[in-house]
Amino acid sequence: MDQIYKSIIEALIFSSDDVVPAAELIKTIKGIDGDEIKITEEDIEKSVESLNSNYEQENRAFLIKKIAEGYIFATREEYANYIGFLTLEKSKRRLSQAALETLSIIAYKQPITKPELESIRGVNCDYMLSTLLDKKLINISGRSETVGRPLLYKTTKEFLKYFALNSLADMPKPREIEEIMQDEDFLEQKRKIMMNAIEEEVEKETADETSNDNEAE
Amino acid sequence: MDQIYKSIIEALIFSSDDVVPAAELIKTIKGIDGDEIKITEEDIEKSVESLNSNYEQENRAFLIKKIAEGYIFATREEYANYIGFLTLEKSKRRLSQAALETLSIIAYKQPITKPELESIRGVNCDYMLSTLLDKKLINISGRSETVGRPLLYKTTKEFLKYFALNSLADMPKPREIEEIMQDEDFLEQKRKIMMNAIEEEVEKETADETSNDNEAE
Amino acid sequence: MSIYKIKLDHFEGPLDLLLFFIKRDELDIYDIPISKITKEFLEYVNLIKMLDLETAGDFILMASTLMRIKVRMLLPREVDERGGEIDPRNELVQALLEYKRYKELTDELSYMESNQRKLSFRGNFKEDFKVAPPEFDTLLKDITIFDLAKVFRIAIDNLKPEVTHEVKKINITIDEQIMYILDNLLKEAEVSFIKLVSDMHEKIRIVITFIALLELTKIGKIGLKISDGFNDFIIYKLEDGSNIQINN
Repeated sequence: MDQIYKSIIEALIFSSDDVVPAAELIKTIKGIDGDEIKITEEDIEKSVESLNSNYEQENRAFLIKKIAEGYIFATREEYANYIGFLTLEKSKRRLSQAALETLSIIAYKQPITKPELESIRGVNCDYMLSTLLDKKLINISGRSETVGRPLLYKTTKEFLKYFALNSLADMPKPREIEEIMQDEDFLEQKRKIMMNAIEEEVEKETADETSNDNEAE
Repeated sequence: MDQIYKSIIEALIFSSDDVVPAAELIKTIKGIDGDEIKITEEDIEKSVESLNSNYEQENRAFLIKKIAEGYIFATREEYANYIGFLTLEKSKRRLSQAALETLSIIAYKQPITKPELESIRGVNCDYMLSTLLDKKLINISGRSETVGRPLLYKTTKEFLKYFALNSLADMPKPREIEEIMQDEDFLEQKRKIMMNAIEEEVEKETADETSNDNEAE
Repeated sequence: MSIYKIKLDHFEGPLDLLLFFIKRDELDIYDIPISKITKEFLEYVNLIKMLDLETAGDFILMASTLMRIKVRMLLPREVDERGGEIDPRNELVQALLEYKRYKELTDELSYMESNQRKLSFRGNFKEDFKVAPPEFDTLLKDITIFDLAKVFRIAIDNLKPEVTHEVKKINITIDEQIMYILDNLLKEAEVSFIKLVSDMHEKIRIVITFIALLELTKIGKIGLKISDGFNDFIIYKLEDGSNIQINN
């Protein structure tokens, strides 16, 4: 087997979305380079072993594992706590985003049923609802009159306290948020224009005071 | 920075299923080894460069790319056809000419409204906008202050990833209109392209009669 | 008609088609022979009936713009604030140049796309579920009411683009509209386009009527002339068109 196939095998295992059986690797190579290419499962195994010993020598942070169904890349154990930290951070972010989104929809649309909430979020909200109920940020305010009479949810006093609000009426209106939510650049530009206008205004005023026949450009 | 961090950086980027920003790598390392660890974004960049030159020397089939202000592992171009065969091109369809045209205008003019976009393209863009939103290549970024307060559109991180760009600043610069005009080959070169396209079109026409699903979405 | 075989759906829109004419005939973009190009444009628009009619609308809009410019070219020039004459073609030229600019960038993007497609990102990630889920108390830490409001707006906004396209089928053919136009011309010798389409509510019906008009003009059954209003024109019957058969 040609040495080039070692790299091709590496690329294929690397990019595959799933564990790759040796037979698939052979099929792919023959599919591109022709059926006459001589390559066996044993060749694949040897290539992987050779790749792994390269990785070992070069101190790479990963290696190719052979499991029942085929080959797969994995990072070495010694990095597990770093990787765990990174994935934990990611899932934390995802969860807190989901909690915030659920709470915001309840706050603005209350009282709201679970089906309504789910149709806005597009995902099942059981977990988030029970967590928010647990933390007493929301509670059940009754049942809707619609089919199935689902429970209605609304925010609590605890919710107001949490966000330091006197009443629900103090919540920003979606329209106001819309205005704030323009692109940063846009805001920056707007600020600049406003500042210029104010400065001009101030300049003009001072000029007006000193001499009254001074033409403003 | 300690040499060990080069391997940790390698492990972290390798284990992540999406682009990892340098800030997250730093946060992770400090999260595990303590805040007193001295490590900067520049250190990360240097480590990645050093890793990439290792891969090059060792003839690895992959390297680390800097995309959308972060890092991600990718295979080298030369293995594209093997990978394509294995993954059956994974429904990796190209964007249509109309989609690319719409995207290029949004990318350069962002944030942009639908009326502005349509006045440049000279055609209705509803369908293109919904397609690009679906593919998450663009997003809604707010509303314009102009009459009717139309929605504003901008490109996403996914857009950067799709074109393997580090940032919008890496996009080719649009030419000045005067420059386009001075272009000697404005007439010549483009006409050739057109004529080729027409020939292709004629060829395709015969093919089209047999199969009719050549347009991407 | 052109010696080149062109399919209209090859063009991304009317500006693209106009740029093609300019390139093909090596025209000076700042001095476009508007009569010639309008004539050609209309010929191509006439081919649109082979295509889906949604595209046709944009081309027809441009056809009317071209006709308007053509009329303005015959009138005394308007003057700008500095006393210079305004070329009626200015706006069109600017639009063409702007469009061309993005057309070039589209080529570059397309090239970047092909390059990117040669990369494959690393696959096969199994998330490590051994890690315990984070404590809820940390989830909403440091969140302000503004964050809450902002997230709500985004959640609602994300709903908007999900437009459901309701397809309403309107059964209407070019032949029907040809009959409709001829019927109108039986009653009166001349009829204005605006009047002809004034009762039509669907865009598509107006588009088909326009195509029918072009068809009738082409076979010499009717003539078109400029109306007093800039955005309208007059349709009149031609005597010698009577021997031409309409395919039904």
